Amino acid sequence: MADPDQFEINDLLSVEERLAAEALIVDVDGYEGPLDLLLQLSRTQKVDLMKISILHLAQQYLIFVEKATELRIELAADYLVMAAWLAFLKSRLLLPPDPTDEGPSGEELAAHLAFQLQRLEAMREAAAKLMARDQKGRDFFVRGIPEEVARLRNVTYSASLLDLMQGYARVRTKDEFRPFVMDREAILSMEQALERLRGLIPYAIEWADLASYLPEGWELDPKKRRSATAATFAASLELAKQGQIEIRQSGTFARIEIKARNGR
Amino acid sequence: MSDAVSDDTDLDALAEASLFEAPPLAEQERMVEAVLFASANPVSVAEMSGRMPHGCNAKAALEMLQKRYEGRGVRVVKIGEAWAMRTAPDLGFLMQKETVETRKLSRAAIETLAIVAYHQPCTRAEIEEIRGVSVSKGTIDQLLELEWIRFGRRRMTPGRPVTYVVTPAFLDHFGLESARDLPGVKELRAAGLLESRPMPGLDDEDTEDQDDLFEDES
Amino acid sequence: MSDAVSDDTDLDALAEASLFEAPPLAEQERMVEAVLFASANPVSVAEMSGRMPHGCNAKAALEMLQKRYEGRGVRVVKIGEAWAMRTAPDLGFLMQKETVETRKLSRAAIETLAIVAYHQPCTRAEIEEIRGVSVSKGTIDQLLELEWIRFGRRRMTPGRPVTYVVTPAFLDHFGLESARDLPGVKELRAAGLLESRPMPGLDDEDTEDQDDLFEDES
Repeated sequence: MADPDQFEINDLLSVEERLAAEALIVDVDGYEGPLDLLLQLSRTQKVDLMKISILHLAQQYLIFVEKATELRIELAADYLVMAAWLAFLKSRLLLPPDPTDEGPSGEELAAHLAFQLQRLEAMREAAAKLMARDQKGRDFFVRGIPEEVARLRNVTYSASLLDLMQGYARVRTKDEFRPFVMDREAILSMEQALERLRGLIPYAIEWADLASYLPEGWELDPKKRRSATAATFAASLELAKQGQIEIRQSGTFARIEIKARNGR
Repeated sequence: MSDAVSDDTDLDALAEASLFEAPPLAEQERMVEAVLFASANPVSVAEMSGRMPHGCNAKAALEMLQKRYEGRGVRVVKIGEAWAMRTAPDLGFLMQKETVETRKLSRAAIETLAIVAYHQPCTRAEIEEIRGVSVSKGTIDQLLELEWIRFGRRRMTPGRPVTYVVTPAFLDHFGLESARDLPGVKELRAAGLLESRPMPGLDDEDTEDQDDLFEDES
Repeated sequence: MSDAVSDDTDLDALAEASLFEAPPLAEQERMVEAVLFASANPVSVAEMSGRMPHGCNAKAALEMLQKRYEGRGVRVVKIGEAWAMRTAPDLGFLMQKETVETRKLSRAAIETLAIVAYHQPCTRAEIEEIRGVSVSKGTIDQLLELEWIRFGRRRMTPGRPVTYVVTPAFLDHFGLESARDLPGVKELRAAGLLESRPMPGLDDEDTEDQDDLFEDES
């Protein structure tokens, strides 16, 4: 950006303008972005925004950025991006148009910038007018003792006979999945397992997986399965100790199989 | 009281004038109207005077306002020493909004109701045993409130628990002549409502059970 | 039921009569007066109708009432499709007690609010383009929290960005009947300052249909 042109432009500006530009530098933090800064700078031209000289404004901005750099004020990237764009715009405005260039002309770009400035200015004025309006709770007021609208909610509950029957079927179905001889809790005691296994031994003629001796339905619920497996295994050890059954396992974590000893 | 008094924008002139003389009574009436409207509490004459420009006659303005609202939808009333605005009592019906909502009974309530209907008289512990989960008091209360169940005789067992039975309102709602008309487990199965295969022996045992219970009560 | 209808105390007769014909308009005016008076929030015509007896013309009654309160200390105002009663702004000086201190909005928030109001429905990118700086999430959040803006429809452009629009609460707060009544909106539109013009040489498809949307929404 240290373009020799800069100094020339600098000289072109009046002392008054330079002072104004310097004054602005002091509170660079006070600007809400490059567009805000441009709008502020444009005020020094003391003309309607419709008639503003964008070229002049671009020069003012570039001087501002340069001063800021000299004073080692760190400018945010968007200020520098705007500076680069304005430098480009300035060159477009100053140089005769290149007929081979297909891009927008300098005038078009300048007109757009003027539009953006006008629009921002217009929105600021609109915001000020909006805030100057009578406001609720400040200028006009609502009812101080509002009366609550009593909502008489008549809730009627509906249920059909079918709902009722389905509801009953649901609980009965749940019931039927449960082994009726067993306790409702998800725990099978060793005594229960022992009793159950004893009853089944006469039929255990072939080697069969211990897991198949779990009470019916218990294998479906992980909690029940765990308890039943442990209890049945313990019961099988007890029965093996008593010499009623044989146990075998082909390897670690392989299936544990049992069969009745006298069934041989 | 002419009504051209209130030029909304000419506040400064009004304020200035009040240094020398009180605003016209019609303007004072507007003031007490606005204050009574916006105040969260009834306003005494003394307080009203304190809020109005110097030289105002709050009492006279309030009385004027009260006259103005006679027969209207809103009234200016005196509550002890203070003044307030209230909607006319005959329009109280506008302050309530009646809505009829039909809601489905919750699953827990339906199941509980079904168990009471099929097993009545039935204690809470029995309902819980059949449902396999605990039954909240709210569910029972809701059914009692709907008058679909009521308390039956206490069970002659330790603790003498209360039992629940269904009511005539229940029968009426579900179009039943008696609880016995409820389809049995066999019919439920025939109707495809019970899908699981029964355990041998359970089915009959169970329905008999149920019949006994009905015998007991009704 | 010919002439005894509007006896204040004879509510039953009134209710009964209403089955056959609506109460006289003067009576309807009393009703809307009472309802508006009792509510701190605007009441929509639909809700008003729902609360009045069958056959009433809430809108006509509201318009009558609005006339009646012209120039009084309390006014009947229209906010979007709803109506409310508010104290006359020129009497605000009497209400120090009722004044609520509102959190001061930042300049960014005020400008963002104005941009949404004048350009709605408006995307965040558009707000940023107009202000020339990025809009912090906190600013939008603050306006959303005040319930002065809300999400509008998504823009049918790549990325489907959300848009913001102002709410009835915004209109109520600033005493506006609709977004069309924003100060200077006609002049701004005539001057082309509410258009979204793309930067020359930039194909900015997603700003083209904004003007249409403004017409649509407000």
